Amino acid sequence: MDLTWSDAEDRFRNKARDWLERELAAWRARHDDRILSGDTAEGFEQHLDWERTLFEGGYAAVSWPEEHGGRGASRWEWLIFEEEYYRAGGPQRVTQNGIFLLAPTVFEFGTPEQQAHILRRMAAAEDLWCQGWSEPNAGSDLASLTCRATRDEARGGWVLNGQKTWTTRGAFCTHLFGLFRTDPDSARHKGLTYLLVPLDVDGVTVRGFGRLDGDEGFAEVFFEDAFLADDAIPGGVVLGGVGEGWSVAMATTSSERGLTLRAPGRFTATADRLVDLYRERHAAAVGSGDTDAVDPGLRDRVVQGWMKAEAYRLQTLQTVTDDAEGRSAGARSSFVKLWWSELDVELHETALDVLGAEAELDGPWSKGWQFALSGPIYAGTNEIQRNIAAERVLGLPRK
Amino acid sequence: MDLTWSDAEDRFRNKARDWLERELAAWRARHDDRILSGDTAEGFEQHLDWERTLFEGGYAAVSWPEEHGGRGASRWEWLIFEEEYYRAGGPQRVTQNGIFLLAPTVFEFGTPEQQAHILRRMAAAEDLWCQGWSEPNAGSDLASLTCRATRDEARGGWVLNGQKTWTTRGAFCTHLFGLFRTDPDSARHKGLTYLLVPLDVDGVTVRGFGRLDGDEGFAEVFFEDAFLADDAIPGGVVLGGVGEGWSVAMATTSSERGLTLRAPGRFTATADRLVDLYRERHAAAVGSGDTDAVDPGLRDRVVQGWMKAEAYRLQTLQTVTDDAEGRSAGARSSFVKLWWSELDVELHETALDVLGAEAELDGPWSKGWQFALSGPIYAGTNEIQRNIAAERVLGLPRK
Amino acid sequence: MRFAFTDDQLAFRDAVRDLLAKECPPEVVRAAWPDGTDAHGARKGEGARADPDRVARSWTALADMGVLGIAVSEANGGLAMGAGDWVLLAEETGYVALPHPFVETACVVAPLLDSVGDPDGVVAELVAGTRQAAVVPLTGSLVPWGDAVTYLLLLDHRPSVDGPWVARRVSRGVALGNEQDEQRHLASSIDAGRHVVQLGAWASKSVVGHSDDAAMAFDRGALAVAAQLVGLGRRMLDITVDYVKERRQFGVPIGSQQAVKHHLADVAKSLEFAAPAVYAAAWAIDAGDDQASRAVSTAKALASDAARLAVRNTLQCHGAIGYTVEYDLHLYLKRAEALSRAWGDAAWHRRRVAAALGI
Amino acid sequence: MRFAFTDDQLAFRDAVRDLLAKECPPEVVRAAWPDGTDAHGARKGEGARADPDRVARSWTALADMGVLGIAVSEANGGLAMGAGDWVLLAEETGYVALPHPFVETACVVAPLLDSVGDPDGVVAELVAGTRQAAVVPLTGSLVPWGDAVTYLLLLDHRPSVDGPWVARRVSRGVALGNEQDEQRHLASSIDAGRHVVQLGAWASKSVVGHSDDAAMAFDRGALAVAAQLVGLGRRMLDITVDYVKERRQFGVPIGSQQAVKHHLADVAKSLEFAAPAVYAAAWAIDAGDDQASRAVSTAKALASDAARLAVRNTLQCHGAIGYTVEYDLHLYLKRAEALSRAWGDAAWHRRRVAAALGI
Repeated sequence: MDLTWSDAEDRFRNKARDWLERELAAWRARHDDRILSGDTAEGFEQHLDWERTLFEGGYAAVSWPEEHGGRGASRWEWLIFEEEYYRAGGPQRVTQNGIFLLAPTVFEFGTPEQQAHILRRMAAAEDLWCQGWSEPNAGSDLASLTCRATRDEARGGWVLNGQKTWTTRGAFCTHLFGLFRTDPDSARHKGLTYLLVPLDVDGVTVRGFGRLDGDEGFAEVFFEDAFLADDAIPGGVVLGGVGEGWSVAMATTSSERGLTLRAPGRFTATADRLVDLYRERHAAAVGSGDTDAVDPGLRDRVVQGWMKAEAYRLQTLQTVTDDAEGRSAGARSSFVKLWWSELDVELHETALDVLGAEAELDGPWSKGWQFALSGPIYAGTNEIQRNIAAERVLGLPRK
Repeated sequence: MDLTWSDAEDRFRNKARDWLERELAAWRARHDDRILSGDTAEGFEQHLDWERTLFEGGYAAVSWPEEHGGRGASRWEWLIFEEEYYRAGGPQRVTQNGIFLLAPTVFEFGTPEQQAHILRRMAAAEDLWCQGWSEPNAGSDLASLTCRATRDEARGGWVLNGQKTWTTRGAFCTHLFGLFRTDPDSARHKGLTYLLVPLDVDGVTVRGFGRLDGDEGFAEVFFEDAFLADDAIPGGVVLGGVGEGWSVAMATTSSERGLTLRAPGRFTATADRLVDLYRERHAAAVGSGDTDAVDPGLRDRVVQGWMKAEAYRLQTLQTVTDDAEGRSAGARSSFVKLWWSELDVELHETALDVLGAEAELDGPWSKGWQFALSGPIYAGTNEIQRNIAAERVLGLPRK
Repeated sequence: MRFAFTDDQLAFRDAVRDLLAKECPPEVVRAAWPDGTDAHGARKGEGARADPDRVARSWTALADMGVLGIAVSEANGGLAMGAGDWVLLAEETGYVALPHPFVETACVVAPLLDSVGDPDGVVAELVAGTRQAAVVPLTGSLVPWGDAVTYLLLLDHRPSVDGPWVARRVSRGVALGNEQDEQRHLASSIDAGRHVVQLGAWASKSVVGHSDDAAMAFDRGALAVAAQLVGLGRRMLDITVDYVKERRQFGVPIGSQQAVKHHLADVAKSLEFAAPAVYAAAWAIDAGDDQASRAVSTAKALASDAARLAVRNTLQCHGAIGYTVEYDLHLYLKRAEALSRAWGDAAWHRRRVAAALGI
Repeated sequence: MRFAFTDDQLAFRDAVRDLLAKECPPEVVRAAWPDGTDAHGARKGEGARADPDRVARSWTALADMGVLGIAVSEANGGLAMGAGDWVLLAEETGYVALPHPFVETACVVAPLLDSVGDPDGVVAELVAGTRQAAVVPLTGSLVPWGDAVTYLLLLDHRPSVDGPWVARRVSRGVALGNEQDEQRHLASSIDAGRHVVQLGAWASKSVVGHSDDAAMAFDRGALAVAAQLVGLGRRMLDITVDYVKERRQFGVPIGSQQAVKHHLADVAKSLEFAAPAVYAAAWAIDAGDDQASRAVSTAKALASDAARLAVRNTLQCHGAIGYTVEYDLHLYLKRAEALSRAWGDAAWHRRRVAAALGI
């Protein structure tokens, strides 16, 4: 057991830290220190600017091979980069759904031609990918999808019909990946195909709509006889095989639940900020003689949140070690999404309680709280996650 | 709205208070100030002595008519008596399962002859009733009972076979009430009959076993061709009609969940003691300069427990008002068992945390904590209770 | 002993409920959300002002019914009723997330001024609905509906939780008149429908009434907000129960899933036990009970926690649909979250109960 | 960076696991419960001493394997291993609820005395299993296995949570020799299998080692108890998973009910994240990390809370059967509840983390 970083890793960290500090300041300055939410039209452009900066610095997807736009960083370096990224206050990654959800699937199932075309453009924020999973009647129950893709051999492609929804940042993206029913007679998880869809083809309409915090973070995507040519993506628009969509997609949702979506650095940074917030508010309260301003019980909750973030960091180090040494993480990954999503709510709720009556004002904590509330819902509700953990890890009977 | 007590009610309270103070002291003195648990053989006898004292004082079942051994007290006076009883530190009622569970059913379904025989002897602690609901394979799922009662017209009675278990204080009681399958072809909740069974008939074997706290609070009751004569109880051994057991029993379990089993006075007294405990320990910690001795966050939990007990008291006052004025309590009763059982655990856990490392020593709090842990289990697990509340109150679909 | 409302009280509640159902459906709450974007560039309000007058009408309708003068003496044109009467109305205004300062105007300021002789001569206007009041309690800085109110009160206790209370009227700046509209810049709040203005400096310190009056005003306000939180919790529960009965996943209504049932049973349970604490506090105020403040704090703490549990569990039971501004749930959810910390959060009120219990 | 145990460490753990499975099944834990009744008249132990020697043998078997000297230098007959080695063994002793002072003897007192030159000449006996040690931390009064221990240490910090630590040896009274057996009256504890004796007066204050030694001894003890709590939590979970797969109600295994699944998933989750905190603290101690105490407190707080959640949820999932002394669950449940507050409860350790974080 050795929980210290190597000199090389320390150098990687220091380099990333310096780069982030410098480039984040430059980016903010370029936008007059007025950075909007990446889920608004204007803010999205600002964030694209940042994504291009990341790409130019080689930090858009640190763990990818250089040929695809990464820097071939180890899993350890990736963890370090995530720590530094959130410690530095790096903004949300508007390319996230492509880089963290689609890309692992492309690495696993894509042809070399698909990989060559898709990944680098994704890292460079040239193609912007959104996720087309949910439909109005298929949320948690993903197998009940009804969006259809009908084969048109004459034209060499697929005709798409139906509707996707809850598509994060769909209003601002250029491409969609998702599941379509290619066998009209199939039911549940059979006969589905994983398709890659440029959103500028005729017959596709995208309508953004407001998330809980007012950001236009969601979109509905309507397909009305939209023609998806086989060569709309070099290498083809089908990822994996026709009719193989379910197993291909499951690989993606497993990325979504697992470590790659929400690295510990995000939460340890939030926890550290919560500790700082409490320290400042407590000092101010003591200074002003207003003993009511910060509840004495809050310190315990602040520490609790900090410890849980630390536990997540440590549990991830175990997972990455096991992974690096070829052992299966096994049960471990089943609990990860439950842990970080509940932790995120806990950290933000505690912060709002530290802030008191003024917590309702917009700011990083109230914004973050609203976002955190979505954690137990997206990427498979926590109720579903608990079922899965109980059945797959503990072996409890399905029903 | 008027949350004050009348002069008559105040007089009732004062009288009960004086009586309890005097008689409890006398009872303890009679037993050399060494009162054991009522769920042990020796302690049960001590508690029977107390029950007889209660009966002589007219306090064994205050709300019953005088003819049956009560004092015809109003529901309000009953609440007052319960408050005073627990405030005075009155011991657990070893006659409780008869008085609070069987008696309401006897009042509703019993013939006048059954009522005349059963109730007064119950109040006087001459007959001691235990509950025969659960069987080894029928706990939460009460409708799957298999204990059989076969009609023997020749002898004029029933032949009992099977096993009951989790029978509280069964090892010390004289009679059992419970459900038996009288129609061998029936399934689930059909063909069950509510029988009243003296435990001294041949073919009945009772084996006590230890509860979580070591008390012999449970028993298994084995029936091997036990013959229950129709006249074993004057007025008959069947309560309600043959084959009507399920609906008769549901009336009892509803008493068990509702107010009659656990009056608020029990919990407001515990909450007041918790406040006292915190005050003493905090003062001692401050006095000794040992600021570590009592966690500052505990005060918040102590108050939380106190407020929840107060809320239970108030909610009960609403229920009793509605009842007195002929309105249905409706949804209200569905949440009562959830509330008090969770509150009881919360109050005792908080007390153990106030006590710290020494909390493991036997004493009223650790004893009470162990007992409190059974609350979310007995009288229908809280999981079942939540299902019921969601389905019956909120109208959610059964499944 | 009788813990129930009178038939008259319930009839009045029903009348107000009917009125609010008609005058303040979700689209009216929605219309109260301002247009434009917040500091993050998000559009909170949707400008759904198909009939902007309806926002105003929901207030004048209450005034016409006499509700705004419910706690004012008959001499000043009010109904001279007590907390036992208005607590149910406050709950109803919570249920509909009324976009007006009902608590502040009808439950706090009007009765306070009425009881101290109407020193500013504004009670009639408050009762008539032509003037709205705001209150900033506990050294806060947020003035709800600060773009519209024309009477502002600060309520505080000095030097700490058990010090005497003082009510101070702000006579310049935000308060009394709207000639300085440019200063009334709306703060950006998660509950934008409450039109919160952040108070900077204020000009006058004139004290209204005695310490007891101020303490009573605070208790009335905290109680009324507690009642609103119970109403908000019930609304969120109702919306969610309807949804989970209809929404199907895996071939069954999601409301048949045990986890959903338990989430919502817990919400219903918390509200079931918070409500009597709220009603009992109303009685304690009317009866002049010497533990009235403790009862109010018990009510506010339980109601705040129940409402926050409702926020969490009802959103969770909806899944993604609840997480959008197009769906109505958020209107009630954000109001509940904000009010749970207004007028003292649950922990503050538990501290006050602790002090009353001598610990 | 490598956060995993070595193959050797895991092999040693497996060997000890196998040994304990054989030497310390539930009937041995049960046999350690004393006969007789408690102050309430309850019979805690069932006198199930079919083979009372087995209780003693579970200890000598560990001694024979060298486990009791795991943290003692080779010069004193030990294995000279670190916390990274014994933390897994402590977890195993928790899993089986070993009725002996493993933490105190092997993880705290033997290494402490070994490191300060064995002033009392008892290390060899501790390693051989012929002498058992107890520790009373944090101004407590309970001496676990107080009827058998022959070396007693008090561990405390003065004057408060961030004051220097001191280890004091008790040389008269309960400690050193058992000639005063009549004073060793067992206190009545919910976990009677731990044979707790309540320490009254004690005779000597001789200090063992320096403040740093005492601080290290406390951290070792708190860490080892945290590991035991993880083991206990896993045992309760295993027992319960087996039960809910088999037990049928309403025609289905109760483990197919969503509420049962969620209760147990929460327990498994809490243990999954407490365990790495425990292992990391072991590394921090071995590495001399300057935040080792913070890591230990993080581990003990998370493990205490995880174990208490396991107590509540596993009992609930059993229903009545779990609520009896005839069923094994209570043996682990009571140990977990007691140890969750021993060596500082979760709140105490969170206070220590708060201090380390500067809040």
